[in-house]
Amino acid sequence: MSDWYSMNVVLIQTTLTTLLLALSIQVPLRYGVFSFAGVGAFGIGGYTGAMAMVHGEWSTWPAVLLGTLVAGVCTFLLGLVVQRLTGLYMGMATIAFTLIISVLAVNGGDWTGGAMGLYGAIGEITTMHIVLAVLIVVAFLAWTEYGRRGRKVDTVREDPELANALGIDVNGYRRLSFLISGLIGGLAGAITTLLRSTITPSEVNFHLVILALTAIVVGGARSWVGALIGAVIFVWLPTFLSFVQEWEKVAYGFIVAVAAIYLPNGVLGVVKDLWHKSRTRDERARVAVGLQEKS
Amino acid sequence: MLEVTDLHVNYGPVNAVHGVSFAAEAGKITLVLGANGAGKTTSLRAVAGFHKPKSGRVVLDGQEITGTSAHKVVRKGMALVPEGRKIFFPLTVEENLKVGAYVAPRASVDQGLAVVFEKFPVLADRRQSAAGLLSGGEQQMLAFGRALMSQPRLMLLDEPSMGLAPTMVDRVLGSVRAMADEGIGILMVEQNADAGLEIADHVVVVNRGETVWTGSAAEAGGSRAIVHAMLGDAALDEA
Amino acid sequence: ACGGSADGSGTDGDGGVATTITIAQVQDQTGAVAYAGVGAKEGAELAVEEINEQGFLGDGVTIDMEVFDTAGEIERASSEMNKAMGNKDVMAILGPTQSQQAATVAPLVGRQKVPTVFTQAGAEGIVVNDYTFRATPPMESYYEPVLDWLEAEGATSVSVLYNATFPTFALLGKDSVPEWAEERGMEVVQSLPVEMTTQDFAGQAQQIASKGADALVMLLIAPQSVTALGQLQDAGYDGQIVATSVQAAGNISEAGDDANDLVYPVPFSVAFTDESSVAFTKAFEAKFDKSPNPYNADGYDAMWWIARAIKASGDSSREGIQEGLQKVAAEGYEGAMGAVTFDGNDARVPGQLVRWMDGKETLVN
Amino acid sequence: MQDLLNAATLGSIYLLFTLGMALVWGTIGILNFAHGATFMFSAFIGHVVTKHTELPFLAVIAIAVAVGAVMSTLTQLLAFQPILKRSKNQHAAEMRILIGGIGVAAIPLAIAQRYTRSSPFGFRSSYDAEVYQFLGLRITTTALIIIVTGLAIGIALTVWLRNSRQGLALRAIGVDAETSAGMGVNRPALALGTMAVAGGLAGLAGALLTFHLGAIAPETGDTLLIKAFAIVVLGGLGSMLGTVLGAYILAAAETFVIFMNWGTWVNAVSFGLIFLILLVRPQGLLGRKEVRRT
Amino acid sequence: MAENTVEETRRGRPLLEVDDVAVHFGGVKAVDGITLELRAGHIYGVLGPNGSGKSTLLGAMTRLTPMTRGSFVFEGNDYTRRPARTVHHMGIARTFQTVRLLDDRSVRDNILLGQDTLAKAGRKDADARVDEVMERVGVTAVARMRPDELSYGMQRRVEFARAIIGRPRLLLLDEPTAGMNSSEREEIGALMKQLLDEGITQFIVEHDVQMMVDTCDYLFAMNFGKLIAEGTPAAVVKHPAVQEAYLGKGAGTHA
Ligand SMILES: Nc1ncnc2c1ncn2[C@@H]1O[C@H](COP(=O)(O)OP(=O)(O)OP(=O)(O)O)[C@@H](O)[C@H]1O
Ligand SMILES: Nc1ncnc2c1ncn2[C@@H]1O[C@H](COP(=O)(O)OP(=O)(O)OP(=O)(O)O)[C@@H](O)[C@H]1O
Ligand SMILES: CC(C)C[C@H](N)C(=O)O
Ligand SMILES: [Mg+2]
Ligand SMILES: [Mg+2]
Repeated sequence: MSDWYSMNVVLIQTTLTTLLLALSIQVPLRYGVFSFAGVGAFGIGGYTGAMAMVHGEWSTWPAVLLGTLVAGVCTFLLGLVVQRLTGLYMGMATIAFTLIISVLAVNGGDWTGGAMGLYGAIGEITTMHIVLAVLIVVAFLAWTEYGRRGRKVDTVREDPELANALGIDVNGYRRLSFLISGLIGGLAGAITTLLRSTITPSEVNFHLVILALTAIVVGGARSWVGALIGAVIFVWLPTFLSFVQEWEKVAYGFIVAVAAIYLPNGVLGVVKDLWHKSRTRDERARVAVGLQEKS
Repeated sequence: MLEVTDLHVNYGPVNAVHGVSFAAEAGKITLVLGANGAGKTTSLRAVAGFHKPKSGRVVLDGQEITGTSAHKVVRKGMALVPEGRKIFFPLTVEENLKVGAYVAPRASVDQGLAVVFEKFPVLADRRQSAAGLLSGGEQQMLAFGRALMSQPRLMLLDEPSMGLAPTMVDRVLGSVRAMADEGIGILMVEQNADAGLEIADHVVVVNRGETVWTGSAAEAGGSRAIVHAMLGDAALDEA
Repeated sequence: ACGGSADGSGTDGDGGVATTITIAQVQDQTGAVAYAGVGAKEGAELAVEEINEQGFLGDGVTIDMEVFDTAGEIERASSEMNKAMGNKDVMAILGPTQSQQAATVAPLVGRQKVPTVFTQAGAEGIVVNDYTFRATPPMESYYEPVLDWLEAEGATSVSVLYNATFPTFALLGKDSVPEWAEERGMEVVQSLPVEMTTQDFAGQAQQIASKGADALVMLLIAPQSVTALGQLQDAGYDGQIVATSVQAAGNISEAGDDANDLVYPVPFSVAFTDESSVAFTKAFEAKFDKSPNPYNADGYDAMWWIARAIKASGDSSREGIQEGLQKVAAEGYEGAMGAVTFDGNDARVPGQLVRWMDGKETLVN
Repeated sequence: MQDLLNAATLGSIYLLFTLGMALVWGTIGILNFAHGATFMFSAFIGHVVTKHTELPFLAVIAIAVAVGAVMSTLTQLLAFQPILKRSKNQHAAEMRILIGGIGVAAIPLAIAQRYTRSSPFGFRSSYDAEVYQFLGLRITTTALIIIVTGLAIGIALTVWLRNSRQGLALRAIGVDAETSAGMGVNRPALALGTMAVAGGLAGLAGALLTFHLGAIAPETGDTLLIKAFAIVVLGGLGSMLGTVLGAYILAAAETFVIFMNWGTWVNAVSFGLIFLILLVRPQGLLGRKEVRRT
Repeated sequence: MAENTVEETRRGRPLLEVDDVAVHFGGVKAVDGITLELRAGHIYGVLGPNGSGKSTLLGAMTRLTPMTRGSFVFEGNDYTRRPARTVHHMGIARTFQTVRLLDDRSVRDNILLGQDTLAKAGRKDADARVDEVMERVGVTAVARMRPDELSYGMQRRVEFARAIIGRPRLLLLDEPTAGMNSSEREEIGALMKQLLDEGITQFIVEHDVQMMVDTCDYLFAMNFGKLIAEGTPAAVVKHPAVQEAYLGKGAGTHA
């Protein structure tokens, strides 16, 4: 067991950081905001944390905190600027934001380490620490998913106008989603960076957007549980696919496509559908024979 | 011209429709009545090719079309005014109508437009505006007009008067009658039973997914089955 | 063989050579620069075959190579490295070829004390502790002769076109090359940085042609070079173009005639005449039925370095190999790349200039 | 002047690549992330074939167009159509189509990467681009062909979508596939046809670009994909003319950056420009505002 | 329908004052200077041909549709410049002309939505309340189903339930009975009267004249964005302009 753990510790840590990254993309999507700024926040958090350690000689946790906050603030400000945009127009603007962060990193000279990135930011982060951070984030998100808050968020996403009519502060929620996404993305970036001691501009890239998005859609887009499922699947998939060797990428593509086709709401959706069906079996049966009681 | 026998339609495990039969004739109006959830829409959609029936037969002009997909059914001369209008929101009023004429001969499009615009002058005023901006009733007119554009031989109407002002109800139902008189077959679901009965020839009553009564419009007036169907099950329980 | 005890497991660090020594190769087998990792794998396979067949480490002692694919991703590099290090049977590692991957795993290697020999990965921040070694000289260490040659050819002005998002090239193009040029009294008339994603070089080609410098230092990745060469031709540039070892390995062959006369320094080429290089080339051609490229040489030399290390310390444990690698480095060796010397744990070769002509490399001079 | 010409060439390259993507996305609402892979793989097959026999220019183009069309058709049949069949509406399918495309794209990419080991590949063809000079400007035949075909196809598509019955039907499908089927539109066939055309365009772009650049890499498709995405959004989803405009604007911005020799700021400048334009015009240059009312 | 209904209407305290409200979309003057007053404790009805601006007026009243001019005062508070979401908090709830339900939430959850922004009461209370409301509109049997599994008429009932669960002081209904048959309409009409007894003032847009006459105390008639008549139901229905613009020959059938 401990052998297994030590061999796979990086995968376990990566699962957790990928979960954070996925959540930073999932949160705005749950609020109906097509923002991929979480990946930009990942870069900001990572670079800020690394710079604090390398240039400022900060210790690990203050650096992580700084990275998280700076990313949160930047993303929040971005949110204010792009508020007016909708759908994939918003998506494009936030992808632009992310790519610009990467360009800034390349051109940041000694501050950011240029093309090579910053290295040597070895933080004192253990798996336990990450688990703790993830627990806090997840607990908070879970709290927003259930009951009254969950219904409000769903309404903001599905029908903003209706939400307004029901007295829900749609714009406020949207701004909030940027802030949360920025904080979580920044946290993910800072932890990832200080964990492996390096960050490079090439990471802050469209591919991260795709990774996060794939994880969410395959896992389930509506809940943190889906993001967790997705993170587990995509971090561990290569290990399980190692038997196909160089065809791993082909198998990966195949699996993603099949998941997109057969899991309309991700893995989590399958579970939820089964749950819904079994719970409403009686009602369906009654509807089926037309026994619609009226008062 | 249309003959539907013992239709069964499922949504997953739910038998929404189990034993609906009705017919439509050229030049005649068949009115389908029933309470909310009785299965009227489901039946119509199954006939139009949107759902594959579990069993039963749909025969059009002596040719079986059970389970034929919607776009082919339209080519056989059937047009549907769907429940809830189903307007193409971002397209303009005129474009909506032109989509309606997709299967009609090219030459007839302009004439079709003229007919619709004459019936509904509001639509003519707004022909270049996005259809999604129209008022509810205006959209209903557009949905009706769009179905006319395909020059159908058989029209399926799912609550064509929904959201229409009384004058417009008269106009729409009036033109339905006029179309029937020109020889077009009409199958119509209508909650406004009074108005519907005024123009209908035959009546079919659906309750709990089954046809429970069939007869002429004249007979329908005092029928108990109709009362049940319209009042829903509470009335049945009392009876 | 030195140490005689062959106890089969050999995990303990108290000396002795195991009968089976597992070496992990943790490099890109797929992804955008897979050619480096796949090349190194072939080279290393040849080396393993030779070592085992010769009984270089003693009778019945064999090296076993296990391949881990890092798939061009930093994340993957660190998790695959960790997997390799977590396997107690793995005694040494051939580390990632891409600088960013290598820099990420370098501290891990130091912490877990697994000797790791990198190939390629030419940037800074890679050979950073006692357990990190590099068998490929960084490009910067053998690039300077290009400028000497240009000077000798009478060039007085140079243009620089470089991929500024690629660490090795960024370093060379931004600082080193201009500095060296200046030292030799050459004028750098223009310096054009591009990005990894730049695909069309028409604009740059035109600018270069209009300045008409005597020479162009072109530091681009493989597909970019093909395009740039063609478009420079179209733009009418007729100065001497010098490039990098990335153009080796046939990566430039798609450019056809446009690539003729291209000159670049390499740590290895089939054109090399050193005895050890020729031997490698022959053996490689015999095994794989194709000509070796510098990446093959990398893997070959790295694996041999490890074998020599085991022999030198007489200890096939991780500690033993680490010590042995340092011992061997202190003396240098004759490898596929010719005479290899070391700066600490970092390999150095003089490198030689080759000229590409009709699909073949020939030595310049 | 020369820079304008370069911008026009680059813009036309972007345009050729983007048109296919814009066509399916703007009409039937399929954002096909496998478009880049289709593009690349068409050129790749051209490469493999010409490795064995040297072929004339048009033959290579024909092969690439055919491969692109077939791949795109298969993608639609095996991935997108099943996804659409299993979703309540277009909106619900959007994300899954995107992810499905990403999955599909991984397959040809992996195959090409493995075959070429990610080295660049080109064509062996009897075609040899010539360089024309006039008024001190230099242009190759390939660039000329790219500019002409790019513009011609862009305009043809614009006109066709605006005026043809099928064009209108396509837009209707994108809004509400089910209802348009109720109007007699054979949705699967029309969608398949559109995807085939888009794939053919990707193949054409792949072949022309490979001729133009001498060689491309398996990853080239990915790079172009992001740019194409940006172009469509910039121009306004659903507007072909917007796409044309977007392609040339992006190319002009990039050429300007090169002109100023800010090589490493290309992405910052071009995406920064897109960002600013969107702030001013939230629905893209020629896009229509979303129609929705109470 | 006696004259004293009007008198009574005048005596109540003003709940909502609408002053010279106009909503123009480019050239389309959807609402063009409407002034009216709603007093607590009544059911008001609005008639008008298609496209006469009824829904747009509701949109403006709930601040969802930006207006060109005019003002709204609810219980003495001018909310003309306040954001839409505050309208619900003030105690104004509405339904929409088209069904707007969340498809992947249960019927029960959809109804609870209307409660969420008001509820200061505990969860238990909300549960009891939602059960009661579902019972009253007749959707108890399908409480855990999802809206897209329901027939159109049932969906409309869910909408209705969502609007009333928060016990608004003013309820705006846009064609609440579209898609229902006459007996089902009667049920809804009866429900409206019950709600009135519970203190919910209502403002209803409907095309079913019979039902409006039966249910409402006071009617407004609109055409081309303007009020063309108001008063007791009987009076408004007989008004020549209304006969002309709205009822047509079908007046006999429907009223
Ligand atoms: N997508 C669906 N999934 C499951 N059940 C459904 C679905 N659509 C309809 N039903 C059920 O099928 C039955 C018939 O519905 P249908 O829409 O045909 O009724 P209707 O007679 O048209 O009613 P209305 O007058 O309200 O429009 C209802 O009980 C409904 O709940
Ligand atoms: N956003 C908009 N842009 C342009 N025109 C609009 C807009 N909203 C409404 N209109 C127009 O304003 C007029 C009034 O529309 P409204 O929906 O208020 O009518 P209505 O009285 O509710 O009609 P109905 O009884 O048919 O529902 C209509 O002609 C409609 O087309
Ligand atoms: C694979 C090689 C091209 C790697 C390159 N030399 C680097 O430093 O990253
Ligand atoms: Mg129905
Ligand atoms: Mg209305």
